[in-house]
Amino acid sequence: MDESELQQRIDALLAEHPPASTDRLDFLHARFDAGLAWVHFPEGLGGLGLPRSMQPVVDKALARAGAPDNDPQRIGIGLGMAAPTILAFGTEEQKRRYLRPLWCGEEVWCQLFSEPGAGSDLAGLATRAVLDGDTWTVNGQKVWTSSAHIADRAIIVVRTDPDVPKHAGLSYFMLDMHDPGVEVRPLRQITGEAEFNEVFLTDARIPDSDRLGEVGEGWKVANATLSSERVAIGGHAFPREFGMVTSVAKTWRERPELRTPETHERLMRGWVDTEVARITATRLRQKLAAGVPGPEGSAMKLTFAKINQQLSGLEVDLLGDEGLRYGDWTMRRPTFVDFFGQDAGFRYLRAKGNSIEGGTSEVLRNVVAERILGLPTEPRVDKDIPWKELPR
Amino acid sequence: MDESELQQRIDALLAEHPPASTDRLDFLHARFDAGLAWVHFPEGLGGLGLPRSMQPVVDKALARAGAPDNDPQRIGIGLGMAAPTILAFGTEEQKRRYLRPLWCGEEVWCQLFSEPGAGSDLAGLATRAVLDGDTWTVNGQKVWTSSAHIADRAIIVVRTDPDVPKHAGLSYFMLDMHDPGVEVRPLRQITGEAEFNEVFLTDARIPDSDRLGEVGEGWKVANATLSSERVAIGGHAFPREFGMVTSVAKTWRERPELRTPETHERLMRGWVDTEVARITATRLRQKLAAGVPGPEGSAMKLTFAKINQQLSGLEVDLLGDEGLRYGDWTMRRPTFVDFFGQDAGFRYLRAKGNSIEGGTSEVLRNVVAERILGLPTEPRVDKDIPWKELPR
Amino acid sequence: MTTTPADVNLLPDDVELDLRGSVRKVLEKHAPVEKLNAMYDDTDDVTAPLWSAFSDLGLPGLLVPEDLGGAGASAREAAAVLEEIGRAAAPSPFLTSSVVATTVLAALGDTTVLPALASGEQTAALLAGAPVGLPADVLLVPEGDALYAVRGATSTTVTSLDMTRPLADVDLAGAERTLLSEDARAAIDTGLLMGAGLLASEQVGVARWALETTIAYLKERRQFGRVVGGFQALKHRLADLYAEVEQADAAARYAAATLAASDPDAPVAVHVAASYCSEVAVHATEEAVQLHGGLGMTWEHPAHLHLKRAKADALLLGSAESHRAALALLVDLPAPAAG
Amino acid sequence: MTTTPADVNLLPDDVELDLRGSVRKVLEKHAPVEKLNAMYDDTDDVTAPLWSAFSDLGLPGLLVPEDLGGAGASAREAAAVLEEIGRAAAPSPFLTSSVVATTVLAALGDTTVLPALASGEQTAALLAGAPVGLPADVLLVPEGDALYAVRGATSTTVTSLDMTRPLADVDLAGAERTLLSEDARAAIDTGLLMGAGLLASEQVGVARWALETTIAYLKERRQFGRVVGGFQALKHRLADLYAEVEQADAAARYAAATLAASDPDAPVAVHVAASYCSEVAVHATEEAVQLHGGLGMTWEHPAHLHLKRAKADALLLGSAESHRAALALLVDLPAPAAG
Repeated sequence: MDESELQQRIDALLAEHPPASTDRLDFLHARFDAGLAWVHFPEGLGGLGLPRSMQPVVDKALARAGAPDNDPQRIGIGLGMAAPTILAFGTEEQKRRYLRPLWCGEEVWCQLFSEPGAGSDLAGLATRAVLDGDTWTVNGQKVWTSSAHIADRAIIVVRTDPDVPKHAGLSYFMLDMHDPGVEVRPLRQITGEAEFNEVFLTDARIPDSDRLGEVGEGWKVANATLSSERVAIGGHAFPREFGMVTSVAKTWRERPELRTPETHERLMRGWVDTEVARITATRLRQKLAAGVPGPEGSAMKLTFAKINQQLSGLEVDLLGDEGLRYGDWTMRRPTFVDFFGQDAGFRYLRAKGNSIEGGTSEVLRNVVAERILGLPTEPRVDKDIPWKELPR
Repeated sequence: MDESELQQRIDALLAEHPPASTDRLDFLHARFDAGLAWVHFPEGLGGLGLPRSMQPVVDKALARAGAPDNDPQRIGIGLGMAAPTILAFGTEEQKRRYLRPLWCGEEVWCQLFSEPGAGSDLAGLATRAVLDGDTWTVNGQKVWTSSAHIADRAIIVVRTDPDVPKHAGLSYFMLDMHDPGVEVRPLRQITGEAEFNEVFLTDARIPDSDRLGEVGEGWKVANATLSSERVAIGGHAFPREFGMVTSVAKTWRERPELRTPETHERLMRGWVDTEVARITATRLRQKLAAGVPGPEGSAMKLTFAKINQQLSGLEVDLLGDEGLRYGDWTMRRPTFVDFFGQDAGFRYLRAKGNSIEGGTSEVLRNVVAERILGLPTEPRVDKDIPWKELPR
Repeated sequence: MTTTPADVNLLPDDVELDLRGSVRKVLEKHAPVEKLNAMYDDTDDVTAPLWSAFSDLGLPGLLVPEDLGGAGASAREAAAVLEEIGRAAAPSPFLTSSVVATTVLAALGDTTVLPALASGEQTAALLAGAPVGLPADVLLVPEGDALYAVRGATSTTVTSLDMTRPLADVDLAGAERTLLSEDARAAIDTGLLMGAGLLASEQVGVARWALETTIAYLKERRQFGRVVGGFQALKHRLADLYAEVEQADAAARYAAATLAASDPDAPVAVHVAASYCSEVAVHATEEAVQLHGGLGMTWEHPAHLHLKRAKADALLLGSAESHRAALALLVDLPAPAAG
Repeated sequence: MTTTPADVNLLPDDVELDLRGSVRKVLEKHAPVEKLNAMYDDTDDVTAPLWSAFSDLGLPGLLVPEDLGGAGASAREAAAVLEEIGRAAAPSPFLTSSVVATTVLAALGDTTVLPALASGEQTAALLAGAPVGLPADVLLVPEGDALYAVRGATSTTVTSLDMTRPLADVDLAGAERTLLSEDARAAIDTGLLMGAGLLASEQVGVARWALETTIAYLKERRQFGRVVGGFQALKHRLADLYAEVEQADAAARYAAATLAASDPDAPVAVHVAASYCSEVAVHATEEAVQLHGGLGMTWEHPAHLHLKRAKADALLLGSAESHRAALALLVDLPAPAAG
């Protein structure tokens, strides 16, 4: 299918379901059924088996026509992590059951991987699932779960066999967040907000039919989920002066009285670092488009964390006395982070998480050193020992 | 013995051997025999068994009287490393034989520890010594030996037993540098100079009577030598604006046209770092004097290397076009480093060695982390394996 | 001044060690970290009882002359108190009232306000820059070269980055004012110098807490079957941080010692300590948050309290940059002329 | 200019890859590192044969228009050559003559000097700042807004920090001079911008050599029974350095691409690349020396050649600071007014 055929399909959708007079959800259903949800997905599952690069054609045309979108920010985890995993590991029945309500936003997803004792070392997780008949009973605690309080379903990794080495005893499921064994508690963080949650699982039940991949294959499936997440990083097209530099630059331009020599140096270094990151991301997109896989993606996450922290620290310092003020410490439960809706202090504190969430900078440096530079892996003492015998 | 009795002894030495009319070496011999060489050494070995802190009384009084000194810079390795080791591990005979000519500068010493394959991992050294009757035959290569080309004797660590784990198979000797099996070659370095040497040992011979410590105890003795060396670091009294900052500050004051905002920041940071190091060294001296051993010594070496590199890099940048000029690349063989007799480029290049020589900054960070902070040691794979079976 | 100053004693004496021990005990009792989070939700169960316990120890009067009811102690003792306050990230008017305001008043030979400060009955704050450390019973308000004591001003609490050091905007309209001095410039400068020099000790306390807490955590925490503190990349960062904290400690002690002795080197010592310790405290607490992983980002762990304290301290009595700029003039290393 | 510029292609095409391959082969043959040390003892067996081989490849004429005997190629190809020169730390008048001087002359529409430069028979150097890259047959000497071609000047070799880029002081007295243009200011600026933008590619070559050589060494070297490259503290430093070098590479390519296209974003791109790549090259070579341990401090290992090249490059066509200052004006982030 070429671009003009795709355009015909879009025109047909708009003609049959004029956005102005169609119910939002009806339109989304129709869009999904027309294969225009995510064109790189298979036919019948919201796509047309086209290259991912053709998606913007659809998105732009529909936006121009005033069509509703599926509020992608709200369902980001479903779109970015659950959907690709279901597509790759789900049965036909699972795909038909879950992908449509996921994309249309009727079911919000969250992700239950991390635990208090298993952060960087995800494979060390301790949440146990035991099979009884065709239902698993799950007990344990998960943490760092964004959207858990608004989620209908979760992707979750649990330990199904403690008698084998840690990577081998994991399985991967889809959990009903409305199960009575699921309790969600806000986890307040350094900014005062509770962007994340703790999730306590007490005899939560999952039918075996909601398993993704084989029993014991959870590690493989979880890694597929995490790579889908990382693909997104660095592939964006950024404008010049994007991210944290925007608000510092604005303050600098509007408030000459705050300017000092050292803050100028820090600003210019941050501006250059930001621009260099923009260029590097551009090259990464060009490489991906040319089919040359670029290894810079993991390194870019390191860079973004560093830039965000450097510039948000500068912004507070530049403001001086005003930097001592903070917007509001009231506990809120946002569903996504708005760096720029708040003040410099918020950005400073929130940016500290950029080098922790989604893989700490320490773990990412190991990844770069080992997978890209080919340096030896860390000495491992836990690879061949049954999980239950490991010291904790 | 109190300070006035010590003063009497000094007066007596000066009266019996008036510096103006006494041969230099005769005076040094007399000073040694009077116990005024190093007062904290035992009587009969150049000392009086006094606290080390009383030495300055002697040094100042003799300097005031115009007495010759023993050119301590030229014989620094003998004074700082060989002498304390001989005192701690030598037999009575060895002490009587070696300490007097060492202190008087009649025998210059060098140190043969490092090898091309054993830098940070000194205990992995490969130079072999085999006992035949009462004489050891030594074969191997040593490197980074300062003063080797002017030295009469060396302290040396060699492998006497390759069949035991690496730390257990070493022994420690005093080597005659005039032995025909000893060849010294200059090792030219990044500055163009050859401050150090390579020393090739081909069937060099050492009588067993020149062994320090037991056979197999070389690691212990070598560590004692290295600690004597490190005691010196940080215990000094430094003036304000000492070390690398002096020449940059001079240039800054004399050449206003070179000043820029970023070089000013770097200068001020370097000035502050230098002053903070001065204060830290002062506190360390006060702790030592109060008998409270301070753990800051190893950390100070890290700091000095960082300061020297930061400021010497700044100096070149500050000079701009002039920083592109270099004094002289001619190969020379100095016996000690004169940072300030040369230009900014020399200081920049030579300072790179400050984080390598005498323990790399990487090894020192391990030392601080493990011995001071009590963090776990590195996983070791070579501790219990016979040396000859280790991969190299 | 680039000539080498004479040595001053940088080691604590027994009096200081005793004092430090008492202060730490009081802080552990009245300002446990569990109670500090509530200050971010406008519930302060700590400041008043802690101040009362401080007053029982005589801390508010440390720098007040003995004949005015104080202890006539020196900057060295005050520095020990501040280091402990920093370690606990505790809320206290000690710095603003018992150090800065007290030093200004003592330099002016005041006898009207100081007695009430010495006992801890009242607190004072110098109004230099806004917002100020509050609540305070007496505001010291400069006007040209003169200084007034103002009582009964209206103050509005500020939601601040570091809620453990309450700040407020003040409105002086209608408040009662009394002239303290026509020529208070030197006294104010002395107070601010004392404040910046001793704030360095608070910063050392913050930094040392961060370093020690992080090391302790990394000795316990296991990942990948290993104690996390055994991973070399972390060991090296902690070794560097240790060196920084030890040096910051020496610099802060030197500043306190020269202030205590009215040593002519005090201004240099203060600007050195203030610029160095301020950056070390921020670095140390940032490392603490990072190396605690997700835990350090939560409200449950006290790292956030110390990070906010460190960042706020760095803005409080002159930025590190401004201290380097002041130092540059003192040591004849002038900034470049405008290009 | 803070609006986002249009994308330009940052990936090498086949022509560039071929060119890079040929240049690398020539450099390996004529400028092996073993021969470079001798330049520090005033024995240069490299520059002339290398230049002759470069001339055979047509490199001196890359940026000369085709009708004057050049290749009429663009900054992209010249950047590829410079990256290889940097990797080899090779001595060559390519930057001074074939990039800077050639760009100035081409901008002036010169037809008198360029043909001899295109063939590599002669070299030229712009006399902006002293000392300059020499020997050169023709000096381009600015005087006010005018520019002269000077032949037969006396030059005195300078003992320089980086002997692989020979420098000299020149004495113009008695030399023959020809007016090239009364108004050469813009042409000179274009040449210097081209020079700084493409020097960034040389710096990337230096940095990449340092990174790759260090990684290779650390994969071989064993200490404490382990491959040294497996120690985590070093892995993390190398990972950070890798990120820097990749980003420097992207920045230098963007500068070359905008220069090649006479894109209005070129000045921003050049100042970004020049400031970033210059610091990355110094950092990478400093890390190379450190992580080779003692070996990196010796004359036997080529790390010293690259360190000196990186440090000298950082001083050559404007410091990183001066490029940031120029950038600040272009992107409306002015320096503070004098205090």
